[in-house]
Amino acid sequence: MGKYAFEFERSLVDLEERLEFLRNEAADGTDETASQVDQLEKQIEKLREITYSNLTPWQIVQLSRHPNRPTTQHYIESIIDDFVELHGDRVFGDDSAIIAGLGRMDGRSVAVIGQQKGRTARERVQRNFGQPHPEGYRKVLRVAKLAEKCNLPLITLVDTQGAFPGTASEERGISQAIAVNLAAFSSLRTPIVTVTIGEGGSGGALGIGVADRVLMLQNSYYSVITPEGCASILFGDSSRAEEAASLLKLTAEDLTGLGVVDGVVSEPLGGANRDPHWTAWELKKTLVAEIDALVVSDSEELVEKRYQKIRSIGVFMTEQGETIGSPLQMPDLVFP
Amino acid sequence: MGKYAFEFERSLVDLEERLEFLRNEAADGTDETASQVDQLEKQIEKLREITYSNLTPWQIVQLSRHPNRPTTQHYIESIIDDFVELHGDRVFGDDSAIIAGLGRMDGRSVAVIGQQKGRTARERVQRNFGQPHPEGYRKVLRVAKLAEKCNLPLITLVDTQGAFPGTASEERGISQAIAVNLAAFSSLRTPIVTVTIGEGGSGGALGIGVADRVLMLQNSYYSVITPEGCASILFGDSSRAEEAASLLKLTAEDLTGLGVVDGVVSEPLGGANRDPHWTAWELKKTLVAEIDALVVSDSEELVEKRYQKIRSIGVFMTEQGETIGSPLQMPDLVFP
Amino acid sequence: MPLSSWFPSKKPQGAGEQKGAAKQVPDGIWSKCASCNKIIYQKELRADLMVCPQCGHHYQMTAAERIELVSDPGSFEEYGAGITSVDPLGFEGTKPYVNTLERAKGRTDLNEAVVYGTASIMDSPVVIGVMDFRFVGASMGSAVGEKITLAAEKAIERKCPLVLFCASGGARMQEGMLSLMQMAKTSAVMERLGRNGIPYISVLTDPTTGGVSASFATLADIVLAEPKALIGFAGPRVIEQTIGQKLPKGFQRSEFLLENGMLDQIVPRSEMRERLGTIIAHLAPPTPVEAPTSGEVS
Amino acid sequence: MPLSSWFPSKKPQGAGEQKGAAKQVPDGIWSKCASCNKIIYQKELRADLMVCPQCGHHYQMTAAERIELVSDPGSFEEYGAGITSVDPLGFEGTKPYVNTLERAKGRTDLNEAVVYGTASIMDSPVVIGVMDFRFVGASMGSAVGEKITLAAEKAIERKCPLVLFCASGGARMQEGMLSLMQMAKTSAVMERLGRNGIPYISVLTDPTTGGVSASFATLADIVLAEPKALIGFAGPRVIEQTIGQKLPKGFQRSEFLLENGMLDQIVPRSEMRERLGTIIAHLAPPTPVEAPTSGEVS
Ligand SMILES: [Zn+2]
Ligand SMILES: [Zn+2]
Repeated sequence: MGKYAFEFERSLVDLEERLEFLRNEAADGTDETASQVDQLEKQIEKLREITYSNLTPWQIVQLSRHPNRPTTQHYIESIIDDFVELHGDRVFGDDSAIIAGLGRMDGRSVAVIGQQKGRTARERVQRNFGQPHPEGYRKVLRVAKLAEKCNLPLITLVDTQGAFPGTASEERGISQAIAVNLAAFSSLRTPIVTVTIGEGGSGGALGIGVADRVLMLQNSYYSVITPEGCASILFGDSSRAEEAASLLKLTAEDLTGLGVVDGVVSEPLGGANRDPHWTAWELKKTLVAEIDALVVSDSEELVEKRYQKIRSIGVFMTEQGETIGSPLQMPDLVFP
Repeated sequence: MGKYAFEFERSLVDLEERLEFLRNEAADGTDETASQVDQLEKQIEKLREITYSNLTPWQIVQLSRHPNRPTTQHYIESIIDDFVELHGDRVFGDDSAIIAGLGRMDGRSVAVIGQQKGRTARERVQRNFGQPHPEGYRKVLRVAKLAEKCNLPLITLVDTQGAFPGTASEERGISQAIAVNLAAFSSLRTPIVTVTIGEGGSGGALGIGVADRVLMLQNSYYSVITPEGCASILFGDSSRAEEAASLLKLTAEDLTGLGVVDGVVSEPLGGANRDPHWTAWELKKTLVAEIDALVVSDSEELVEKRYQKIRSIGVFMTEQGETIGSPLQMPDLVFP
Repeated sequence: MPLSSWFPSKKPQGAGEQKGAAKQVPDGIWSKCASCNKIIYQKELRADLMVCPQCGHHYQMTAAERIELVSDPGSFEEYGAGITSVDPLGFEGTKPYVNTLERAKGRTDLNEAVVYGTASIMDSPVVIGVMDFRFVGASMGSAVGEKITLAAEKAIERKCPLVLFCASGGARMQEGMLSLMQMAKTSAVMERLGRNGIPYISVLTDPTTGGVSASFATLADIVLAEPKALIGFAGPRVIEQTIGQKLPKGFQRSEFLLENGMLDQIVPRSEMRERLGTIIAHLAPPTPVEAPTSGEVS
Repeated sequence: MPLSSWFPSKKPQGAGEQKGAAKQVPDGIWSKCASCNKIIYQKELRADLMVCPQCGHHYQMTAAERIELVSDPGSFEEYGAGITSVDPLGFEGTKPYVNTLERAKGRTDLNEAVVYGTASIMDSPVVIGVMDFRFVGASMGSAVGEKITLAAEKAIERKCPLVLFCASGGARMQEGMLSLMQMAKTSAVMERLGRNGIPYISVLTDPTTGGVSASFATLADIVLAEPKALIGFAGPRVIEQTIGQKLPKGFQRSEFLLENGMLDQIVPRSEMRERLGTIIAHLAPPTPVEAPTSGEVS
């Protein structure tokens, strides 16, 4: 199969395919093809730089959904030793859209939780495309409480378009399941680090995402609503998602500016899918450092700091007419 | 309809019906019928005394299941002011086999929980004959936690043959739901008083029955298995329930002797069904006194005492050959 | 401040910006009921607490109307009335967010989609907060999140129960992730409220959806709802698109939630004040419990 | 004490008193497998950890066999071996309870249906308890409740994880309500264990039913099960009588519980030791966590 490519990657991928062809020829040996290869390589490097160094929000959304983008399972396999998956909410079922379990990272015991979209068509269906039902969030809560009990730092990997918007979800109380997690995570007496590795879709993402440190992979997004959903509301036309993506300020960079996100984990040029191994290595380095920094505080202090952090998010005007928080815009654009 | 009567009550009920007939005649006025009434009344009183003062375990089981025996709902209506029923387990459903809510008893706010069998044929079906599903026990837990949070004493009224032994029950984790309640009640930081008002059937009863004070109405029973179930296992014949009832030591008197039950609430001669109002009055007197005695301890002490109470139940032989606990039998019958 | 100043004025009642599934109050002297299609008179409707005299449909109420409905006369004292939204993202879709806010303010005499303060309900002191759907569909942005948080903090400070009347079309999209994070913020403060032993009662009204339903609204100790209110996380149309079929009648309505174990009670508007008063008295007895006295059947 | 002394002796393995749905180990040199009906040899069966080499059916094991299976050689030290049941009710059904106990002791070389002590599993110290179905169907009476409680208390005292292999036909009827109350007692001590931060892992084996399944067995932080074990509260026959129809195949089996969210994992016997070792190492790291070092992908 040809490489999967988005519109904006088309010419780059064409060149890369050409390069591969030439390389096969070069193996046969003429000097001419070898020099062509050389030239093409330089050309590709330049184009890659241009293509990926100033991605638009919509291009980032596209990359975050790349079918070959590494999943929660990939990161667990890459950076967690002796992972033991835990199943079930002890109430109703086991939600395969969420993976949760225990393992060791760099010698330290940790709990890991993440939405899993699936890597093959078959797995995607089995995982419900990473869109959890209430039992998923209740499994999360159970494992988070276990982490708290045993003083294990908790890592959550966010990758979902959102909680599943279906009848069963509503029947079994998806609102309540998410709300309970938001409350419980806010007071969990163990360090929590969350990383949006792909899509951070609304409440379904946040339901595992309240943390001491909120990180994002470089080409992930985090948004209150999908660009398509936003476009549908604003313009009555979900195909205008590209415009909506810009309005929503959903990139790691914008969200760092808004104080919602604490740090960004680098991806290889072109996205995590171009080098899943390297990305896992970057992620691990970051997680180890963040957790090392968090485990030193005592749990009271940790919870108090986390609370203050959450408490302070938001931008509004006080009764005294003072603007609290840091808007992305210049003061003269602030209402009124 | 004629009065509902068990075999052993037959002659008494016959006389009572005769008395009623005579009374109607006496209203017409002859001295003779008046004196007959007088005589019959005395006779009845004597027979009632004889019939009910030495009930066998099986007769008590029968009385505890009397179709007109007052239910949880009756006691709530009689002794709780401004009762507000609370619904739902916040996970799956609302179990109508269990009533739970808040109210005032003798001026004090309390939480009340009980199995409700139903008073009419229709209600019995709607209440699943007081046999809860897992969602019932999860509702109980939720209300118990609310009582703890708000420092409300918790009263539980036990009246069930057991948790419902059906497929849905097992699918949704009836074992787990009961176990969680046993654990949670053992450490609940508010006073708990439980009263078996009718049938105390096995784990389904105990799932709301861990308490600081364990009481029984005089003609209720509490057993690890129904007499029928026991007979079926022992004799392969559930109709030999009468024998089994004697073996199981399931009466309030026997259980007080074994240290399982702390006190017995009197019923009118012939059973609570003969005077539900009077029985409610007795129950209320007892509950108020018990709760008054419990609310004075601080919650740490309360929980520690409750734990030690539960911890100490059981009769066994230590490694040193010492028998711990108080068997009903004489030492020479104790094994080995 | 006098309650009358809260009253909804004669301005036309707009549908807010979000088009929720919620049925709006009919306009004019008389109108067809949006639920049963029968003719109802505005005057009669208002006399019946905005409940259709024909079919019992509970129309939305303004924050001021609800406060008057449930709190003891003259007991309400507002806090944080001046807190208002700004435009942190510079959001311009079909129209700038600043215009949306301006219009909502003009229409409602409110500065935000929630009003809170101290009051008493049947003589028990409470902190009460009420969301008003007319203000940008009672969507939750930073200012709403802050006011809900302040209300909870006030309840902790005063050691009295918190009562919140919820209504919301969901998150306030125009504030992007800041809006989503208000779910975390309001849930975190409710966790604190709980750990402080403060009773919290929420009342879900038509409609309570999205981020509000998946945060503070469903975290109450006791969750009440008005009859037939739409309550859910995902909107019905989104669900229909996902499952590719029409939803059954009554789906995501109060009665459906009660059956699924998510609500404690459905309370008609006419009984709301008394029910709240009773519950609050049970959870937070107004006077310390007296020395034990022996009881008699009442 | 030497482990060999635990070993099941040459006495015939009785079915215990309760006739559970559990399939008993076939007798003799060879026999038909109770599950797949194929011929299996005792020697081969024992070599395969009492798992049918043909169909993978997990036969019941004795307490000694399980202890040998999962704990490090020579590490097991038993406690409370002498604790035993008495006859508190003077129970005489078809035969006196005292006789039932005497026979169970004779058959098993055990004094009760559970054995517990300290051990290590893959070098991590644990308290381990194992129920033995041969002893009156591993029903829970006062002595079993006491020994489970003592095991949990030992884990609290030693600050090391508790591992319980559960099996049970339910409550020990012959002790009446004292037996039922062991559910409360064992659940209460597990609550204490949890509040002390001690990890608790239970392994449900065929069959784990009744009072044991509705108390300590399902209260573990991590609940494992052997494949196809019967696990449930009510017995299948009771349920069939109640619903008036046959239960579907696989009902109340491990796989059914996993699907319904009640289990963390189903672990084949051959992997049990290693899986337990891994989990224990994660939950209670054997050595204090070292000063942070920077990480590399392994
Ligand atoms: Zn109408
Ligand atoms: Zn086989």
